[in-house]
Amino acid sequence: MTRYLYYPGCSMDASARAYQESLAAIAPVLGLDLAELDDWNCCGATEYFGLSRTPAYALVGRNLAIAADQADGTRTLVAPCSACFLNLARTDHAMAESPVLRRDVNASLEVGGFHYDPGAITVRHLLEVIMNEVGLARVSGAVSRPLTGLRVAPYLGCMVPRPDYASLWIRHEQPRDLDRLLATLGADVVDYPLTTECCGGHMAQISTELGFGLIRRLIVAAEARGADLMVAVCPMCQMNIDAFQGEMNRHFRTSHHMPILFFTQLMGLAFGQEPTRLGIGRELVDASRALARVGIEVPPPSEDELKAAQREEAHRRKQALPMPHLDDAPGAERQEVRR
Amino acid sequence: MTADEPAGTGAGPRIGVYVCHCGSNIAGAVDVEAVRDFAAAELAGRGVVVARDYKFMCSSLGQELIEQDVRELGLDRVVVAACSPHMHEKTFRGAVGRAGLNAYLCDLVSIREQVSWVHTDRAAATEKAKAILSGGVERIRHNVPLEPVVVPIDPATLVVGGGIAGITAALELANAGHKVYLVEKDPSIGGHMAQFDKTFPTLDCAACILTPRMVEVGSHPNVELLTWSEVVNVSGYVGDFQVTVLKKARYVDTELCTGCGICQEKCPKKVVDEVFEAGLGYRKGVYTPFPQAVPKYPVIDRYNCTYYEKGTCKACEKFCPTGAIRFDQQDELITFKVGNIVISTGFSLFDARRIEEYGYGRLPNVFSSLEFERLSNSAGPTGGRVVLRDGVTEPRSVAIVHCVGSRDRRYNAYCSAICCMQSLKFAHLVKEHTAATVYEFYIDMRTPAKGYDEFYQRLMDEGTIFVRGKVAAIHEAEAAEGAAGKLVVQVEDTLAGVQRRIPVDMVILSAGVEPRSDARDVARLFGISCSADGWLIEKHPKLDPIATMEEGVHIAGGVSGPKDIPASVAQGAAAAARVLSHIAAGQLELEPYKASVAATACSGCRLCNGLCPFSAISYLEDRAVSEINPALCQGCGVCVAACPAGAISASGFDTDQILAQIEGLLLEHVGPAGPTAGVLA
Amino acid sequence: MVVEHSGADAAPDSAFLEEVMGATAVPSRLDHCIQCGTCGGSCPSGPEMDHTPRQLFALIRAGRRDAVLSSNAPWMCVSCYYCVVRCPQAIQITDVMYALKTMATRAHAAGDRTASDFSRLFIWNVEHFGRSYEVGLVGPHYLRHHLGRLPGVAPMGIGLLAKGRIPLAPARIKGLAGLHAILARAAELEAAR
Amino acid sequence: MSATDTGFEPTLIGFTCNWCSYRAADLAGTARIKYPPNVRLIRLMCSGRLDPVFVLKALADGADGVLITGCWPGDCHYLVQNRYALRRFVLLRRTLAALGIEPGRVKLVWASAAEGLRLATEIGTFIEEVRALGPLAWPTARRDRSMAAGPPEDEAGVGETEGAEPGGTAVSTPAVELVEAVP
Repeated sequence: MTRYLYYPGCSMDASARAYQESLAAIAPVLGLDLAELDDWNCCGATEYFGLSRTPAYALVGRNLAIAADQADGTRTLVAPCSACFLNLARTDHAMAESPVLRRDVNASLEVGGFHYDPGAITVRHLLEVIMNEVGLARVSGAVSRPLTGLRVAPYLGCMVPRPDYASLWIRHEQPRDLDRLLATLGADVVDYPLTTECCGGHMAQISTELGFGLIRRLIVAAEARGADLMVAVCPMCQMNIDAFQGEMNRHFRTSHHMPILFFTQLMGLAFGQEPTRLGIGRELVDASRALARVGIEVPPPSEDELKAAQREEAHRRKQALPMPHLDDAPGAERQEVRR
Repeated sequence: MTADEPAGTGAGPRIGVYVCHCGSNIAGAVDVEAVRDFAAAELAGRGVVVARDYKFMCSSLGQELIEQDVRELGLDRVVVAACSPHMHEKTFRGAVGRAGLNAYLCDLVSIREQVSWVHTDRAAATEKAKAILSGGVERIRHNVPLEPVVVPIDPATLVVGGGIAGITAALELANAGHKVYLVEKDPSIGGHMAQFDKTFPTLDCAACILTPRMVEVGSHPNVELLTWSEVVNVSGYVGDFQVTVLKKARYVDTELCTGCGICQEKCPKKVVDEVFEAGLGYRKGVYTPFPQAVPKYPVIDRYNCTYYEKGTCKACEKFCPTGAIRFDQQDELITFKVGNIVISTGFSLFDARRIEEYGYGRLPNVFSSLEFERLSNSAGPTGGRVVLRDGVTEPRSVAIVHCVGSRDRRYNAYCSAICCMQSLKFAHLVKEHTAATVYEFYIDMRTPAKGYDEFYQRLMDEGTIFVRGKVAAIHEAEAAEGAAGKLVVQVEDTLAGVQRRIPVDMVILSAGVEPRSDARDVARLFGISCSADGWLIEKHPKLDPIATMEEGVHIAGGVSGPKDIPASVAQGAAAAARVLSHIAAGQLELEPYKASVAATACSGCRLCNGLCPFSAISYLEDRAVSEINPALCQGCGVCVAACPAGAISASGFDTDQILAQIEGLLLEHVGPAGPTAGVLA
Repeated sequence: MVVEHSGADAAPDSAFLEEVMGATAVPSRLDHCIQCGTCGGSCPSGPEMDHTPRQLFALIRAGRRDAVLSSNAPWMCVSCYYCVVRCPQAIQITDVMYALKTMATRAHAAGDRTASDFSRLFIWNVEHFGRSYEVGLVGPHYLRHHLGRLPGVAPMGIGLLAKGRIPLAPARIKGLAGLHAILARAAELEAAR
Repeated sequence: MSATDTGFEPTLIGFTCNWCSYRAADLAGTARIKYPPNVRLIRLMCSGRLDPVFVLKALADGADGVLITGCWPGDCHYLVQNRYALRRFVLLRRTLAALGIEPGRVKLVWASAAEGLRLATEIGTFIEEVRALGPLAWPTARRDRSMAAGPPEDEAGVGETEGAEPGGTAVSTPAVELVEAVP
């Protein structure tokens, strides 16, 4: 087992639970000992950097400082989420490049009892660690149920191969690493030239036309190439294509059905692990039909679960959860109601 | 180590110091008068008897000033503080020479390139100029008279590379009556120009203007044409280079071969021609790259020959009417002597595969510029039909992308100079061969030569659509985009300020030019430098673009940077003119910087013997000392620094000169001592 | 085209350009823009932007502060970094976009507020819990900006809940007080820059 | 004058090769690339000409650092002679360390004739590196030569460096002070 520092990021406990579950299932097989950082905080996603420079870097800097404190012999911090990976790497890079930023971030961290020297931690994305550290030979050795016949569209998204501060990726437009990994699992990898096109990020929440347009483009291209499902390496990509697919269909009056799973889920399946243990079934666009093609049975969701969910929703409403009101949000005083 | 006793007469040296204003180039950042006064007052004790400043020291009046002082004040040393010695050292050494003083008793110290042009703080710059001058004064106290080395010039010349630049240089020299060895590594001369159909802006047929020159050089009695050959070693120096050329086996007896072409017809082996046809066409295992090849003799590509692969075939031998096939032919090493060298090894095209978003190599109907040259060439693989990769379909819309690999910090930051015009030519050729709509995507249209902008205007008349914007990406049309089977050019039309996705059938990537991948090896072979990019470096970018820092080695054409055909031809001719001036003079004076061993001090340890890459040092067994052959010594000084006995000295750069200069630079001997020298403005 | 009186440039000097260049953490090289349009051509949001990034950069050089800060372009940036890896001048365009968002927020200049409100909500979450909380984010955002989409998005929410993809309560980090202090200090330092 | 005061301006001697780095310095000039004036260059025909004595001499005579420059490995005008510069440089650093002098006071930089900007940048970097090291207090027999330079201005606080020769002085000569007085 090789020990790595692990920064899960907020989605892993929520919308990307399947990613977390499948990663937990395959990590021992791959010899990955993922030590989750204690008391990590949100990386700010694509939002915080637009609010204010120094606070945004300090927010991420706290995580890097925690990682350095908890390093214990290792210096590689693995992030499964592309946005988290990018923000962590970007902060390390910017602190190294800018002495002023380094000074200000550390002056801020000091208030919380932290300090970070850029370069102390190497930030890497989970996929890249599996490709370059674990290696395809080991992955191949663990495959007991090759996904032969499953046509998959490898969707890498933008933030892993770009902007690539640490020059880990030779190709920024058409990398084939995910393709090679999926081929190692026995899957039939379709040529998917949109592999690093953008899923829109938060755009589905901002501009419907644009956000849904980007999602549709990715789905249509995967369909056109005969993919049974798409494969993601990022919670946000998966969320956009999976959770928003229904709304996108309604918006454009289409009826696409393109499941998208995390690459870790497919790895688990190829390793012969149980679908439920891998979070399969948590996707909104049902992947069971696609998986049935390769003889993988996914237990259908029970009615009880749905009812339980509705009960939980009602329960959640009743609980006095701190639902933020916009007027409470910073800078809200000037807002007027708009539609 | 210090020289309290000045060299020269017992009376001490009489040094003249001359500080140049260089207009405002020096005086703008350095207080020239203060430097002059410093020399007069503080260096008088070091032998400075006169210090002057002058607006332009290099002018004839400035030089006369020095000459007059040498004569009238009896100066025996002169230090000029002005520009770089690489600029004007010869000028001032000439001046003192005219006044009867040995030229090497004059040094030039740089207070322009090393001071006024690089520093902004006037006070600090002035102090540094003083220190540099002090270093020069201390150093020159140790200078001794030297005589330049005179070398005779062998009238033969080596021209490396048989493109248009090399052909031009070879013809100029040969027509002047001198022997030329023209070495080309491909089976035929002609270079890139031979691959083109038309040349901009006149649209001359490239073959029509090139072929006569190829034939002329190939049959010229003064030219020894060595194709399918490479220079593998060069030694010696200007006037007397020894050259070794590897003449690769052609497997064809050129005495017997008539160039009839039957062997090529009968050869069963067909391979993709990656060189001449840019990968777009085929050639045989035995081949001449193109019908007008010079020489006409084919070569057998032994790595793509059935006989060499399987031991049987020999179809060529069977059918050759003159029995010229020689499977047992061996590579040959040829050596000869030349006095001068012209390097015209050309350039490569940027490999567009490196720009992934343009899809070259992934998307079939994306073509490189060289591919398109072959596609549109009537002698090319399609006979001049401009068609898609399927070999059949004529495109109805074509996009031509500028600046592919040029003006891009990811690849080459420079402008490749030829691509705008090349792209315009392509647009014209597409229109000439097809009925397609043609788009040109450019950042800036650069047409700065005779007839070039007129050509741009002509293309507008022809209906080419110009879109100002660097293409962001090229991809296959997605079903949703409603242009199935087409390529989509994604671009911001910067003049309209909108993002456009333009569907086309064909994309031509106007690739920039790059140094050849072996440029560094070529530079090393000939002892010249190349830039970080890989372009060979000229002696002076403006005033001496065809000479190099190695005397006798010249460069012409695309090897020193992007150039179009007219510029390459001009450089080939210019290089020839320079060589001719050497040949006409018959001899050349070289700097006398050589190492020599003082036999009395040499301990015979032989440590120096292995240090010399020019084999100039030999050990004399009988006298148990080492000796340096001045004819072979290149003056690097490694042996001088290595000699544990200090027995080796280096004329011009001797140890006492350097040590004294260090002391001077650190202002060791500065101070008022003795009478102040005359200050004369 | 907006025709202006001669010599009526809002900021004839390069003050605004320098301000924008000073607002990124690492040098953006914005002054090296050659207006080639690679960014505008690459941008997935290009069609939705008031100005393409390239136009925005030209406006910055022209000192058109108001036009730049009220443009929706920075808010449409999806951080895909296509422009950054393709820019022939190696300009850090995404960083510039983040900086412009910051400047627009400070100047209260953003036009359409959908994106900036989403950002503020997100940040509110992070500052209250130390982690982001998708429900706390999406709910109010839709109420405010996409009321029409609520019927469409509701099944998604139920679905996510049914699939166990929405936690009941936002996670809260232990060192929240420390984080607040860090962010407060950072905000002070930012203001002092 | 104690050079440990703020505003210490190091004095550097730089050795250049006639073919590459000297021309790089020329190019920096032609291109008007600015760098600080603390370095004074000496032209050699080849970096291989560099006698380690030159470096020791420069340090002993008041230089705070020595920059050695030459053609890139493989680009030597004399084929391979710059490799001797590299060897001597490595040896020099060891020797200096043994003498109690920071090896960082000697730096080797390769610069081709086209790399004016690189050379200027490296010079600037080296100046800052030496500035951080502070003035060099080399135990020297400078006094022997002080006759030529006039009497040492001030001997206070000198000769305390370990291993200093009796009476050895590390203070700046007035001439060096002249340079240091430059803002």
